[in-house]
Amino acid sequence: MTFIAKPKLRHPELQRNKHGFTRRDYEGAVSTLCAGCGHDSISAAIIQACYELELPPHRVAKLSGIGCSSKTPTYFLGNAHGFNSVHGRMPSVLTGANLANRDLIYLGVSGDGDSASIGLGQFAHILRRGVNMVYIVENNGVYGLTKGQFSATADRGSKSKRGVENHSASIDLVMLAIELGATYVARGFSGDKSQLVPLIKGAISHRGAAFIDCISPCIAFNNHSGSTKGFDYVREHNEAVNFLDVMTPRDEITADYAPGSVQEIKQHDGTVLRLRKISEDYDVHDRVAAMHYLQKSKAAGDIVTGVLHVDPESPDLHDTLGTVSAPLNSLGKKELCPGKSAIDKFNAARR
Amino acid sequence: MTFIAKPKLRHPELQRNKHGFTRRDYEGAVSTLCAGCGHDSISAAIIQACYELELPPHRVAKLSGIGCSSKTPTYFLGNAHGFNSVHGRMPSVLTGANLANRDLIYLGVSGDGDSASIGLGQFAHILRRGVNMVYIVENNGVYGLTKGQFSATADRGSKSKRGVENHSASIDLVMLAIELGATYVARGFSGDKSQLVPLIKGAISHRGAAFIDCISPCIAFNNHSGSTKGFDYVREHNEAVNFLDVMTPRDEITADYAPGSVQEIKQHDGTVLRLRKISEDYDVHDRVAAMHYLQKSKAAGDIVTGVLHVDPESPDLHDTLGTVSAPLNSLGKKELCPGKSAIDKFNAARR
Amino acid sequence: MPERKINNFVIKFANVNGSGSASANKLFARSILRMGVPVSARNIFPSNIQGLPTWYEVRVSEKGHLGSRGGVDIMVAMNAQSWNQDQLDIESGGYLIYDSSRPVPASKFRTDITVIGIPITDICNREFKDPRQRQLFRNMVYLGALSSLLAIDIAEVERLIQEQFSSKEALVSPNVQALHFGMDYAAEHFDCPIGFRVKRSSSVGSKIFIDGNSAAALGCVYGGATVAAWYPITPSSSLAESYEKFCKTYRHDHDTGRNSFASIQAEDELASIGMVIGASWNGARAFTCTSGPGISLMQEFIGLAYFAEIPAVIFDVQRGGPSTGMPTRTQQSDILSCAYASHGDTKQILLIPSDPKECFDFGYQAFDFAEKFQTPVFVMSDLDIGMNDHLTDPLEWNDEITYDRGKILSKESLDELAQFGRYLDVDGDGVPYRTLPGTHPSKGAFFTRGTSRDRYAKYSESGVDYQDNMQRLQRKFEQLRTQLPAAIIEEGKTKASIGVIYYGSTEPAMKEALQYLEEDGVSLDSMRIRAFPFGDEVSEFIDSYDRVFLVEQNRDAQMKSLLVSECNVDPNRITSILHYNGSPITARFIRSEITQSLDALKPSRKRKSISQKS
Amino acid sequence: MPERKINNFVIKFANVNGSGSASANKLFARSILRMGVPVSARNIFPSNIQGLPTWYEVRVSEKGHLGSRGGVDIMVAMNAQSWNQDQLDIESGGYLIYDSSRPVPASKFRTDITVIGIPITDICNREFKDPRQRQLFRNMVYLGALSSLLAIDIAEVERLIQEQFSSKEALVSPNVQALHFGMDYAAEHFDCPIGFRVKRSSSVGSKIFIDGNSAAALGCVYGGATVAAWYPITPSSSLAESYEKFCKTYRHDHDTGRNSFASIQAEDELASIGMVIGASWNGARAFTCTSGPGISLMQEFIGLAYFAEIPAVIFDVQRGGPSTGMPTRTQQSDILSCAYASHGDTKQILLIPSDPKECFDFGYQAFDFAEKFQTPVFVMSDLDIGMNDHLTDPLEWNDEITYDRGKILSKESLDELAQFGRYLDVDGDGVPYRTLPGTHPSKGAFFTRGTSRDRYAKYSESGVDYQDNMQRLQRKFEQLRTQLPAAIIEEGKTKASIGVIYYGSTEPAMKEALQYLEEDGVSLDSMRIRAFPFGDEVSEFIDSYDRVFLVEQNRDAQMKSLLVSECNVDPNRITSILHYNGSPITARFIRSEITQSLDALKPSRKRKSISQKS
Ligand SMILES: Cc1ncc(C[n+]2csc(CCOP(=O)(O)OP(=O)(O)O)c2C)c(N)n1
Ligand SMILES: Cc1ncc(C[n+]2csc(CCOP(=O)(O)OP(=O)(O)O)c2C)c(N)n1
Ligand code: SF4
Ligand code: SF4
Ligand SMILES: [Mg+2]
Ligand SMILES: [Mg+2]
Repeated sequence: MTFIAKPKLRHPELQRNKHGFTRRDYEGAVSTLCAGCGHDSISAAIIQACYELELPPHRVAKLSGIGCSSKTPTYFLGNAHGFNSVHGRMPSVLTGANLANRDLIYLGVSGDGDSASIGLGQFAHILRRGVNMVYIVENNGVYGLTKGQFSATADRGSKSKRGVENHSASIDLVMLAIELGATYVARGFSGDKSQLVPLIKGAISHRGAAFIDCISPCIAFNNHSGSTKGFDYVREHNEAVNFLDVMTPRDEITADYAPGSVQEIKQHDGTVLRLRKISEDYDVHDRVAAMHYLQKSKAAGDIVTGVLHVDPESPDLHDTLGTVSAPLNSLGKKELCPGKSAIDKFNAARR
Repeated sequence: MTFIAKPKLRHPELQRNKHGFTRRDYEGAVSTLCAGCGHDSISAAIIQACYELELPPHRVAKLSGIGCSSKTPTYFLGNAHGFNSVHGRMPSVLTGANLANRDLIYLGVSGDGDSASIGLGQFAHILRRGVNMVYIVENNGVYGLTKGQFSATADRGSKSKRGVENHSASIDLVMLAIELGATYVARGFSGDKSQLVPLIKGAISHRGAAFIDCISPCIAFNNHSGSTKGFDYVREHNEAVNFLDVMTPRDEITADYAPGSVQEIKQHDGTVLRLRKISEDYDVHDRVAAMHYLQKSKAAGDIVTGVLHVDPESPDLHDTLGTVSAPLNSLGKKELCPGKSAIDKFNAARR
Repeated sequence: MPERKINNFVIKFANVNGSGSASANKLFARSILRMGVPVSARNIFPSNIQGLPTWYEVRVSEKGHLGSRGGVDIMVAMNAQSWNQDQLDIESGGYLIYDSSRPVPASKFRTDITVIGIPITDICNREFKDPRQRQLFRNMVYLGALSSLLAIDIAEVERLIQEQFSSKEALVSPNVQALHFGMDYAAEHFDCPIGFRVKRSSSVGSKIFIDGNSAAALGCVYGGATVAAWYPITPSSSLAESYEKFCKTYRHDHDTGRNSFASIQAEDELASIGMVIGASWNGARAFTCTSGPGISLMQEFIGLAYFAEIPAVIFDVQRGGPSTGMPTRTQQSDILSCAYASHGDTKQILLIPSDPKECFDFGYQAFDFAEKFQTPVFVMSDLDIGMNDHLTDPLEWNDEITYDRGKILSKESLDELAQFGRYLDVDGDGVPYRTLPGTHPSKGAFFTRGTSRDRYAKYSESGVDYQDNMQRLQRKFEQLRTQLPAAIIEEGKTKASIGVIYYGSTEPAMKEALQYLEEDGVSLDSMRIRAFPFGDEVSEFIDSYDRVFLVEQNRDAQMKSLLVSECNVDPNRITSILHYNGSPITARFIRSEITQSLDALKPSRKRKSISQKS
Repeated sequence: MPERKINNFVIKFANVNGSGSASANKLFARSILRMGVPVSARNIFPSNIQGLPTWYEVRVSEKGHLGSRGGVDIMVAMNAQSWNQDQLDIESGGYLIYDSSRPVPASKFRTDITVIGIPITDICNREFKDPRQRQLFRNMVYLGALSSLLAIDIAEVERLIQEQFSSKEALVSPNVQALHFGMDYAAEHFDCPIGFRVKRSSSVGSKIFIDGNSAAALGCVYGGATVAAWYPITPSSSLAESYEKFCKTYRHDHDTGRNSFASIQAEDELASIGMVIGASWNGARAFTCTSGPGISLMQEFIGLAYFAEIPAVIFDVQRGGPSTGMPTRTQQSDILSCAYASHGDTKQILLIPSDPKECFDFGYQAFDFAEKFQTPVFVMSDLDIGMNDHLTDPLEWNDEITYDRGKILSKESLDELAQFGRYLDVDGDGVPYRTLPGTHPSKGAFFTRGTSRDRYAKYSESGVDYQDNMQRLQRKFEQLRTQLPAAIIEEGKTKASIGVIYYGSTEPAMKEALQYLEEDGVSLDSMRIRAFPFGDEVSEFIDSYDRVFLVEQNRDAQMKSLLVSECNVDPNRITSILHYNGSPITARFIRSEITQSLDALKPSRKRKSISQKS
């Protein structure tokens, strides 16, 4: 944590994007996390992604649960409304918010304790409902804020800072997300911003339930040897399956690639995800094959990163509910209330 | 429901097993479920399995949540203690019970609403902890007791009795169970008792977290055309991958099979699971391959049944906790209380 | 024949659940209503789907006494399982109507009642081929027989059948046929009508016959609720299901095929209240409905909504507690767990309707209160009101009514504002201003949280900030209590020195009891509490009497606890009348308890648990 | 120099959290204890891991006043972030001790205090190479300086360092070195000792220095708890962690490597209470520990345990509510949500310890009560007791103590029994007999459920069965209340007409306040409540005084609510003294509130929310 406030003055030459915002407009309050915490890098990546996509910051709603990770929405997009809800229950709050106004961009931030332990049920159900959002788990394998207990994503056999071994099977959120029906699933690493920023951009441009499992080492409690979520360990075992470029409709598409080495996925909003393959036999479209690949790699000890599954065509929750295109929160008595004549008929039918 | 009580008199020739129990000793109260409900067949299969294994009925503890399915423990093993807990929370109660006395046999019965909706988190965590038990979900794709709402295992696209279509992704409990680390996973069908009884016997003889997803049609609310959990539909799409014989240590092993067509798995207690393969390329040991097979079959619309995964060697929760071999609930003050001398030392160290 | 048997009796149908009797029984009740005679009907059903005993009790009351009366005059005993007990329940001089197809030895019948056998099964087997029809039409046969026996106008029944099957025309004539088989058999074999009977009247007036859950659901539609999130639980599921049904009528655009509502069956109650909070935070009117176990599960989230000041509407259709308790029985036992829901210092708004009409009214008003005061609002219904059809005043709506969205700042007002502080008490009423996400590019954004914070919604661990906020919340509740529905006070015929307080579904029984007591020479003034926190009229009422009774349908006198601790009332001045066996309270019970108590009660200072009556 | 500065002052350390100051500060407190002088120490920490301000407040009090005093005599200001406020907090005439390595202009210092600069960073940079050491030993340097300034016997500090690093011998000498650098610097540059100072005494006696959570955890070990299921939450996690630590010492068989305990970090609070219920149902003694949010989440399960009569021990280490509230601050605000936990008519046992000693006592006794009465038992600790080290009487254990497992039938007793009925009131005390799973091949099995049932545990929807059961539960609670720890009543020096009631962590502040009030000429009798439901002594106490104060650390006077509704006390006779800003209540506050109130209070009948003081 740096407690000296950033200078308030804007650099006159800070570049402005089409909405007139500079990069600073995407920032938030000063972080109070530990210096070097992986979570801060994710906040920076979110800022970068939103800036590059030129989103109007106030059209984003940031929601989270409880934990160090869940504190981070205060540290980016200061002009967006935020909601630090209760432990493990961000998904339901986000679902409700999304129902009320389908026109905002929903960004859910959570931790591995928040999502894989107390919140596992809500995690599962928001994905299977296809809520249009980006759901990021800042995954450090421990409970940071309560001082370093194992979380459910800690690998079996990994050791705590005090040397205690974890015996329970670990929960692999990426596998669950694909199994449960998430339509954009990726894994990133807070230590690799160049990979992470496009993953977030891709998630934002996706319509439907987008999930990113972002390994994010906890400097204070889970960065020792014996941990499988520390910087060194993750760097060593990181196996990226592809590299993502996100091209919005107005980007010019220039680069030329050898046939087969690139997969292009057109998203609902016209954005194109261009995946440069690193692993030849990985196909993000084929859910079954992707899961198989992930399982094999996991068994071999690799941490697979990149875009892991995309289905750009699935309906989102509003589609399946058939809600009107205007946000529900914009409707007034005129649109909603059947009025006196209807009630008279209603009464008549009940005599 | 048949409200005429069964005759109380015992047939003099009823066979007795080694503990002196007849089949009737494994029965329970008269069922109050709808006539023809799949759940009643599962109760019958449980009775049969326990009888065949010659378990002392009172050494079983039956636990459940809330729902028609969760009522069934009243209808079998009348001499065993039962616990109808609260909705979706049977797993934690069972875990606690298991911790208190490792020597009983724990049988958890639940429904798809109970386990896949409100109870999904507890379902996941009891499996990953490796609690030694049999966990049966009586899966009918609906909430029976509250009158026919979709549950989270209802398939996407399937139709309710009133014709409404389900839009959310369905939760596949078998896939989740394997993914989460259950060490015995099977799927049965209440309409096929000859398959189900050995599946239950295998589960009971397994040490560790054994899970059975048992499709169990709801006559009242989910047996119409358009349902994918009705008797006809399941019969049509049922694809068994193997047939199980459970041989306890005292059974003589006789039959002879062509090499490769049979897989024998020795369980911790000496029981042998003999799997006669129906699908050649299904290997219950290979977790990753099994999941892949299941996913492919599911995508093809098949309902795969049989023993789907077994790992007979995994430690159970008591192993990982290193608890003493005597049940914790049998320890008294002598074993548990450090006594006065220890407290005097304790005080001294805090001055 | 004594006049008191005309339009004044209780008939009970003993059936097997899942056998299709419900709709025939409802036809019975409605046909009497169509004759202008008030009825109340109560379904007594097991927590089971098929095969167990279920009862439908209809009270016919020219005087409009609509509470449960207790006792049965005519038992239609269609269930062998409950036969013995059913026969015992008949009051002396009453009637037993049964299916005489299988002979029953005379010794099996009580001798102080009249026994009427109709060979229902035989008739059906003779007249119908299809086994399902043989089963279903048994209900129509006894309905036909009853019209003869009780002098119900068969034309009314036929009309109702026609209306009911308007979309399945083919079903009308076999139903009517079955009806006539029963009617004719009874007319031929018995002296019709019997003692108890129905006589056309005009006492129903413009009243309608509706269950509280439907009425509440319509209230949600009228109140502009666009988001419903719920989890099935008896007795509240039908509220959510009715909301969906009404929305399909009133909120579905047939041209575009689009809906101006969203109803989500959540994965559990924690998720449903979470969704409601998320939607309300984002400016939609949202509600959930549940019962006791759900209320327990929602506690953490309710505390968040109280503390972060987010509107939320929660219908608690109360059932018998604690725990899973008696899921199909009625009680008023969630008062404390709602009023003080969640850990820490909290206080919640309760609205307590007494009938379906008020379920509708409080249903739509709840959204105004929730948004105006930015806090959860509970509508405390119960199984008796919610799941039974009641004769109630017609629902009223006035097109002048507008939605009071409370203090929400628009983009324009934000533009004009020098500085926005989410938790500033600008107006001195404790109610701060809020903004909705996405409103303004640079002003009004804030962070909502369940932790302590300063007036600008910035995280703060300062005790001063915390206390400042907690005191503002206290001020908010202090001022809002006078804006909630006031208690309704009614005076007895003569100047009374005794008051009686009651609430919710106790109303019809209470009103009837007051009338009896008046007849006994005991005049009481009464007050029906309709909301918590209490308005001033509540403590003023208590102050005005030497002795006050408080009638509740729970064991622990929960409303009394609230009253004594919130109104600084001496608990010794309040005598509890407690009914909590799961059946609706009756006028008989209240009358007898009050009478006994007046005889015996002296002001004393005994422990509550001893002095309470049950 | 006034005598009152010797062994009588408050020193506060302002640090950055995560900087390793905690152990140095604790050494400071313990070295004074070793000199025989009572201290109390309180950690004021943020809900954060590293970089934010944290304080450690030590009160040195020869007289043994161990409550928070308020005000600071000596501030050790090691944190630039909080520098300004820290300096403001010093009482006039006090001292500021700071790191003078970076020059601070004289204008930045208050003039009514003494400023002592120690170039701590410079010393460390000069003396140590390793950057981590340079950082860590800063704390030892100021500790050394303080020993000179306050006349603390350096030998005591050194001994403590030696004991602390007994297993890491290499660390001893650099720590001692750093200590001496500070000591020498201060001795050379300042007139030592300063006004406030420590003088060897014998006031500590046999007392020990321990936090409530450790003591409670040891209570669980002594009480025979074999199953712990918990979920991390401040301020309760250290209770579970201590239990595990103690079990590794006392319950681990070094030969077999096996443990006679099982501690599970559950996936959430619903699971932890579920595991406790499952384990207790199956005959193990089991507990969980949590704080407010966990209590809210456990409500449904607690109702099950109440209704199905399953023992369960729950430690609620209370923190500031509502919602996530002030997670690192103290409060007594879960009283109502525990006492009436869950929907429906419920009532729960609360044990309310006031210090670590009682955490230990109630810790082990809770298991007896839970098993004897077959119901949940809450131990209502709080952050102040639980997480701070307190000087407390030595823990006591008597080897004659046996575990009271309550009415559990063995196989032998079942053999003799004609008929077992799980919910039969055989002894007339409302407490039924239970059996454990697996006990007997043919007798004693029953079905545990949260639904209504008959006396033989058979499912029943009969109102009679239900009511019978609910009344038995009521009897059980009526009789058990006299068996819980009785309130402790102490009389003032002169016959008092005023009583004061308090509970829990308020004790040290209350005792000190009583002494001051006595000095002011106001003699009060006091009662410390230790359990709910209340024994007869509680209402008798209230009856005996013209006026009664009730001191609580919450906004809504929650204990008063309990008292008035459970003891039928006129609320107007009780004046609430409420402190709820998250810091521990002080004697100063209580004294001033009582004094003001006695001046102003007239018996009135105002609404509680207005008449309450804060
Ligand atoms: C109901 C509830 N239980 C427990 C807590 C305490 N708590 C706060 S944060 C946290 C764990 C957070 O872990 P994780 O989500 O992994 O976040 P991290 O701090 O590691 O980023 C817990 C258990 C709480 N706030 N609420
Ligand atoms: C907390 C809570 N919420 C809701 C209910 C109501 N409820 C009872 S059973 C049930 C669903 C049961 O469905 P399932 O588990 O699939 O069992 P089935 O009846 O289909 O066998 C629900 C929602 C409850 N008892 N408790
Ligand atoms: S404790 Fe861990 S997760 Fe929390 S801020 Fe520090 S490094 Fe990050
Ligand atoms: S409702 Fe369905 S699940 Fe329940 S008993 Fe009837 S058939 Fe079985
Ligand atoms: Mg984490
Ligand atoms: Mg089901």
